[in-house]
Amino acid sequence: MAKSNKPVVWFPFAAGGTVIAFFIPVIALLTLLVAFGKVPAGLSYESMHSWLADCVLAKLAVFGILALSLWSSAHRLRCTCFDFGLRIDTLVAAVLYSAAIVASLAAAMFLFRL
Amino acid sequence: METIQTDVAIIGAGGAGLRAAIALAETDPKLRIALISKVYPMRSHTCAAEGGAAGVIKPDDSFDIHFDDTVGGGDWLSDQDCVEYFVHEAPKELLQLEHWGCPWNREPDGSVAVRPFGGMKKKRTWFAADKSGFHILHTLFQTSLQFDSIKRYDEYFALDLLVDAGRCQGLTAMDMRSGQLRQFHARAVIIAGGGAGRMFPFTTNGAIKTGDGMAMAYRAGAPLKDMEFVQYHPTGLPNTGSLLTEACRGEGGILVNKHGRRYLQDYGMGPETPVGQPQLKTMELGPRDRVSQAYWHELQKGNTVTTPWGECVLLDMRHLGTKKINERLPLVRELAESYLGVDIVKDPVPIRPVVHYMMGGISTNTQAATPLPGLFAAGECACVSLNGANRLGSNSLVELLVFGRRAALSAIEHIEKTPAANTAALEACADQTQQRIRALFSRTAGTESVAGLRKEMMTTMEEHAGIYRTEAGLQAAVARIHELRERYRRVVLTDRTNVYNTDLFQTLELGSMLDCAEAVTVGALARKESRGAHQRLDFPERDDKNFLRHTMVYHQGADAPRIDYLDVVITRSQPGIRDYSGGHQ
Amino acid sequence: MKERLIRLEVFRYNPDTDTEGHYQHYEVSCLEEWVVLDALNKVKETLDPTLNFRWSCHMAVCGSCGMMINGEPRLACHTFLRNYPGTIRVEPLVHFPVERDLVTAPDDFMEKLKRVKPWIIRKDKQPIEQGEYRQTPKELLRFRQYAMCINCTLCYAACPEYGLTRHFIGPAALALAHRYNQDSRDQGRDERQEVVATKEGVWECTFVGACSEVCPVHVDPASALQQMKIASSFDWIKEHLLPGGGK
Amino acid sequence: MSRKPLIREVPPTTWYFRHPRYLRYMSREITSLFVGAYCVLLVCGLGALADGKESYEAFLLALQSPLSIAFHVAAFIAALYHATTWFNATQVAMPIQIGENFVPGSWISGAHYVVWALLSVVVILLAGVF
Ligand SMILES: Cc1cc2nc3c(=O)[nH]c(=O)nc-3n(C[C@H](O)[C@H](O)[C@H](O)COP(=O)(O)OP(=O)(O)OC[C@H]3O[C@@H](n4cnc5c(N)ncnc54)[C@H](O)[C@@H]3O)c2cc1C
Ligand code: SF4
Ligand code: F3S
Ligand code: FES
Repeated sequence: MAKSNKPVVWFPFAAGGTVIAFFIPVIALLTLLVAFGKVPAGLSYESMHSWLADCVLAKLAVFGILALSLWSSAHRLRCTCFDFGLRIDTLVAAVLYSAAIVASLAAAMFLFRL
Repeated sequence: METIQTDVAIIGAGGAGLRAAIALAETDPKLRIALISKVYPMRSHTCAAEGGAAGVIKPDDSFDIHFDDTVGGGDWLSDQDCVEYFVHEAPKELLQLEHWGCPWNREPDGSVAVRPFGGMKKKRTWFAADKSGFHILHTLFQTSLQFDSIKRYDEYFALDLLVDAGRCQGLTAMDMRSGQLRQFHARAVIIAGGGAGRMFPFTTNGAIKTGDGMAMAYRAGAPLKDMEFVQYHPTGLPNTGSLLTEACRGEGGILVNKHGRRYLQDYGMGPETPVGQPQLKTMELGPRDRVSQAYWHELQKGNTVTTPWGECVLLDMRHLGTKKINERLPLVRELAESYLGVDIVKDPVPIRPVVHYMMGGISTNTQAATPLPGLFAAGECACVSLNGANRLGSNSLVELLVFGRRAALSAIEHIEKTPAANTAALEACADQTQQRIRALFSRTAGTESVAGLRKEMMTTMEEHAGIYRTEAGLQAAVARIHELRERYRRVVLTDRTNVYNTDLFQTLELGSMLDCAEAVTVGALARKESRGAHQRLDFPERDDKNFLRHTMVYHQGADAPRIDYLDVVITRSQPGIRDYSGGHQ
Repeated sequence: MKERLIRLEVFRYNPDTDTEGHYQHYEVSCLEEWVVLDALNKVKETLDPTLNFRWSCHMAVCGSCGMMINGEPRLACHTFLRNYPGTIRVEPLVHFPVERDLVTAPDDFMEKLKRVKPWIIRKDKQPIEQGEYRQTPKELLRFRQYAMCINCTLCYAACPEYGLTRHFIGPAALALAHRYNQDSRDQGRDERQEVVATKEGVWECTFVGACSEVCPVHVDPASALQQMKIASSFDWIKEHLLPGGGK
Repeated sequence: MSRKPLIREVPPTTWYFRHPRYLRYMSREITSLFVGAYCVLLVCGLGALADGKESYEAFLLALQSPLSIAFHVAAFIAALYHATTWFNATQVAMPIQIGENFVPGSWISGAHYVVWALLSVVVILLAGVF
């Protein structure tokens, strides 16, 4: 049997899992504050804009976090679908991975426009 | 009945059987090998061996010392040509195992580490933590998987040997999962069926050690040798019989009675050595027979500790410290903790001697050949006369390897000069098995139960054929076993179905054990001396004039067996005093 | 030593007479310090000789006596009655065909074990006469844990992915592949990758971790499998993304 | 008669009800749904930011709906659960041997938790919460 190409999807999944673990909780905490109406200073339009527009590194970081997290979630969701008994893995994979790629591309585009 | 044609059939896939199979496959890749076992190979009882395997490897050691330790340990009942061959082959076999991946413990420089063991004058026991047998078995099993010529018949219960023209040419076996009988036609048969400790109620032996291999050979006409020598291991758990390896003492554990006295010094194994500094071949590192016998004397003197599980002495390892215990004796700690609720780091463990090993078995010579042409035997089921009257700890695992391989080579030699088989005769022979099994299935009138007979056998053996024996006791035992064998013929199966019928297998196993028990008791009755593991209260001395020879027991159907003797081979060590005083005689 | 009446609810199936399994109840008096296996043996000896199960060592080392005890894959000889106050439900290991009563057929595992080549593979074999391959205690510790596997197949009964996708090589066999890969004496990792890194190998594992939770001897197959995934991923990168396939 | 092994099929859609540990596993896996959706939301926010001040502020305001609050709570819990399971797992996937012995797993996870806490504090400070 041929070796699997799973690493292509698994490696970014593993990297994404780490990124999610380190960053998403605190980010979610910030937006949770927003949801409760307490917008932190750093999340105002001005500071967000100036921060992201001027610094390529920041753009890259945001893109990295989003793309990897999206991929990681998509991959895990794919496995979860299988675990729930959905036996159309190829289709599920195609849909979810495409969604992750589309969302990542959108993020890249938005960042580029800033 | 389906017939399976093969070149060599091996009964038993424990250490000895697997080693033989690999040797066959390596020596002649064209050979067809049938490896038949009533359990999956890795379930064989070799997996339970803890302590280690002896082989001369370190510069301060020598073949001669290993020879002397073994011959003296065996109370001069070992065949010395056999011991000679064994000590030379031992390190080669252990190295071979190392090359196959066995995870031996190591010295910091990467060489293998050795530990002290009872009755050995030098440190020469190779070990893999306290799971040595386990690792040996799995290494052998996994290594054997690469040979396609080894065809395994897992969960096949071997029943009878096929003998025609005075040669062993195969066997019958039952596929346990379908209940169907098969006949194997083979040009040579190797029995590696393991020991028979289950004859006794307290034993370190697993449920599968019922002496089937011994009984099979015995029924087919091969004699059983030195069966009266049954080794008690001094340190078993009093409730389950689980073994606490000799390495407990090798690492420095001490034995004390209820007064806290290290009583071994009172039985010729003193003077006392400092606690935590074990000295080879004395005190706690005396041989198993002596240490077990000392327990019996303590029991008579009322020096034992009364526990919920009976009378015990204490094995104290507290002074070894947590680190050493976890590193070297993790299994021991786990066993004592879970089955007895004693943490060896904090408390001494109550222990008692338990039946451990059969020195006797199917009589073989140094080539691993039995007197029945075409039949070879190796491992605990065989008596190649390496262990004499008392096996030294850690010689057995090596024996499996050395004589497993030897049996394979002898089988190949035998095959080269055997004529073609008479198939019709073999089939007729196999029919007898079929009839035997049919008769068992169709018997309805009868009152005997397997569990009941088994219990009576165990009690008899424990009472009369234990650590110390007497004329009257043994006579009673012989008569009782004879009676049980007769009643066995009236056993009725409760379960008459085909698939995995353990009621049937336990019945067959009981038959094997009764055959072995017969050989043990008649041999013990006839041996009017005390030697090694065979101790007679009425004949307390060793008697080299009359008994420096092997007991040979021959099966005579329903009648009492015939006893014969065979001289011990002595090359260079004349019988002497077994000295375990650490040089303080 | 207290005695207690133990209620057992045991799965029965006899292919000669049954088309399905059913549960049978037994009550036996047992000592508090006994294990479930002792209770079963007592049932077999005193109540019902037709009850079938495997066992041998009674010390958790032969791997024969795996069964589901109150829904959990366990060794019967290492499951203490003292921890089970109520009725004890015993059934054969799940994910394996049932031959009879508590006896399952481990053929699939045996076949998979062989496929991962669990033996030392060397390109240059050193003759025995030259002595042992040197291996430091540190190198030994790199694989010893994975060499502890008693092949009890509890982890196969625990792993849902094996239950759902039967072609999965599964935890114990893969952990053994890892054991040899990690052994300083071995040179056969490439060969094993042909099985380990395929769709049937480590990539079927979704890291449920149940295998390690039930393993009676703490082999931690989950750890082995994750390590192999990482290593296989680096292999893939080397082969596909580096010039010359990383050779 | 001979062998007729009984095959007991695993129910493919409900197997995880068989054992609490499977439910724990499924809940770990299901966090991906919330985390994934949350990331998509972040991308939308980024889009709003790119569109200009008005749409960004509209976005922030929209976040304050009850539905959004509920979703945020769920996403936050999911992310937290994911983080703990992940950190506890790294020691399993990447054991570290120093000298002869392996570093205790709790040290490895512990180190992750420390880094995590530091990173979170930095992000919170950067965001100007205080
Ligand atoms: C607890 C314990 C600890 C020990 N520790 C040590 C130690 O530290 N050092 C040492 O040197 N020795 C030790 N020994 C002794 C040594 O382990 C055994 O003597 C040895 O393992 C026996 O190996 P074997 O291959 O002969 O038999 P086993 O490993 O018992 O194998 C017997 C084989 O025969 C098969 N078989 C039996 N009957 C049938 C049948 N009817 N049909 C088909 N197949 C059958 C079985 O399935 C099995 O495969 C120990 C023994 C015990 C019990
Ligand atoms: S890994 Fe553990 S649970 Fe699995 S077979 Fe091996 S010992 Fe049993
Ligand atoms: S339970 Fe199964 S999915 Fe992986 S971690 Fe263990 S093999
Ligand atoms: S009987 Fe050997 S593992 Fe339970």
